[in-house]
Amino acid sequence: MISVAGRSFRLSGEPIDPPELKRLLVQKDAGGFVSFEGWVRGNNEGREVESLEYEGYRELAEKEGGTIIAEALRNFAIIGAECTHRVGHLRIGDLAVWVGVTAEHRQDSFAACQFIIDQVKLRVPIWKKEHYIDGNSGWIGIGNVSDRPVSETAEGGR
Amino acid sequence: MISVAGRSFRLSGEPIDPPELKRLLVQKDAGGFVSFEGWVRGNNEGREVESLEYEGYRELAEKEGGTIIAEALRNFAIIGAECTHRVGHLRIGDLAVWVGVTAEHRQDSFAACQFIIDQVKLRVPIWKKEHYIDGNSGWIGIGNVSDRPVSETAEGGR
Amino acid sequence: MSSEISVKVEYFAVLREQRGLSSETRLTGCENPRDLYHELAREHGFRLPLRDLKVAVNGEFGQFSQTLSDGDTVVFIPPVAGG
Amino acid sequence: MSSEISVKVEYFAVLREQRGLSSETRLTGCENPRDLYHELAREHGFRLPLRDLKVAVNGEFGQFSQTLSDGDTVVFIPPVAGG
Repeated sequence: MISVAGRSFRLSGEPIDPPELKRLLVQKDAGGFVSFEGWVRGNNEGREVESLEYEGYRELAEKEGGTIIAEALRNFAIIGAECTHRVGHLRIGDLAVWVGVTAEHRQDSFAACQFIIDQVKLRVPIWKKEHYIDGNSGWIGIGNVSDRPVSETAEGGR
Repeated sequence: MISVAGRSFRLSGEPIDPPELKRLLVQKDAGGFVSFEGWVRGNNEGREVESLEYEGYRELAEKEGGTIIAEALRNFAIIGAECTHRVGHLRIGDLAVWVGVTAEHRQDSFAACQFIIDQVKLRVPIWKKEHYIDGNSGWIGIGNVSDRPVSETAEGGR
Repeated sequence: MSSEISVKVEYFAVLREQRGLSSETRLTGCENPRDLYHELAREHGFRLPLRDLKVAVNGEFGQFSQTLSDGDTVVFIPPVAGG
Repeated sequence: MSSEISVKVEYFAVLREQRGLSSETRLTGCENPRDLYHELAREHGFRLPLRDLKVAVNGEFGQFSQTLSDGDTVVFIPPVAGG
């Protein structure tokens, strides 16, 4: 199991290099490799995005990310899995997150890859602030909370 | 829709170059990119494989592959899709097939990518001959038909 | 023999190896791909049963029962194994 | 005030911006993260409701009701948005 050797989940302040991450997963019994890449989109819910910031709570993010990878290795018939999430300032088209999974058979790689990205988005303490072309900016997932007092009821984060 | 411009399914006698194929899919509304890579494995059903040949019926393979990509674009909320299948002599670890799909949202890219590789394996006229370390070789998917007369019943191909 | 037609047959994979040729053009009295395959199978010892094959005529998937015309190209397609 | 403890609070994302600090060490009479958050929210005008937050104590996810000890590090985690 390749990913045991190093950390299988990382936050990176530098651009993510997919071929380099893929090399960590190469081994001769792997027949199916599935990867997911999340790219920064030029718009979000109708607002034109110019750039964004990802911020992470590194200590807990890498711990929780590692737990997710371990769960994937336990719950799916896969050989290896790696995930790197970018932090810092990103522009449209930049790679925000990369997940790669190898397995003997492709169904397992698809299922595990989807599990990992779903769980990472749900559980890993990483935050995104979008800067819009109109000059506004906002943290994603917290609704319009900056206008409401803490005592009011608000919809939960997604 | 990027893939309309060129052929979105190809057979290639040269090694497949994933970053180059990925570039065909880049565009600013794409937020989720999923790719599948099929690598040549060192063993198949317990037999140690040394190398293999892929042979394709190019005219029909590219037509049927193009039909599959068109079906994916019609049936899933995706932006673009590309697939290249290698033909010729391959060694362990070589890339046999690459599928890449972009969408606004990741669920659609996963579903469409899996659809494309499933259908390619099922429908596209490409054949694989494995060369084993013990010196034997065989075409995959045809059972042991070389020992049976045509009139006998045989199990269908997978 | 006035009903004979000339068809081009292309061979791939296990059939190419068993035939020892990638393609041939031949005169045949067969009216459809089914009869043509049985004729070729008898001649060359092909052992793949028809039900494991598909057929393409002139670069499109076709039917084993469709009528062949002079000048058609026929390909018998063994079980595929891409990916 | 003999029951006061010293805790380190680290701030991220919207809370870091609203607090204007990445971290601070403070003396507090609060016994658990729930009370501590309400204390900080009153002081600094945080508007995220508690139910939208998670809490980490000493680098592990924790409970809002758990008892804090002198020297603990507490992080209030706004809704995450990775990917």
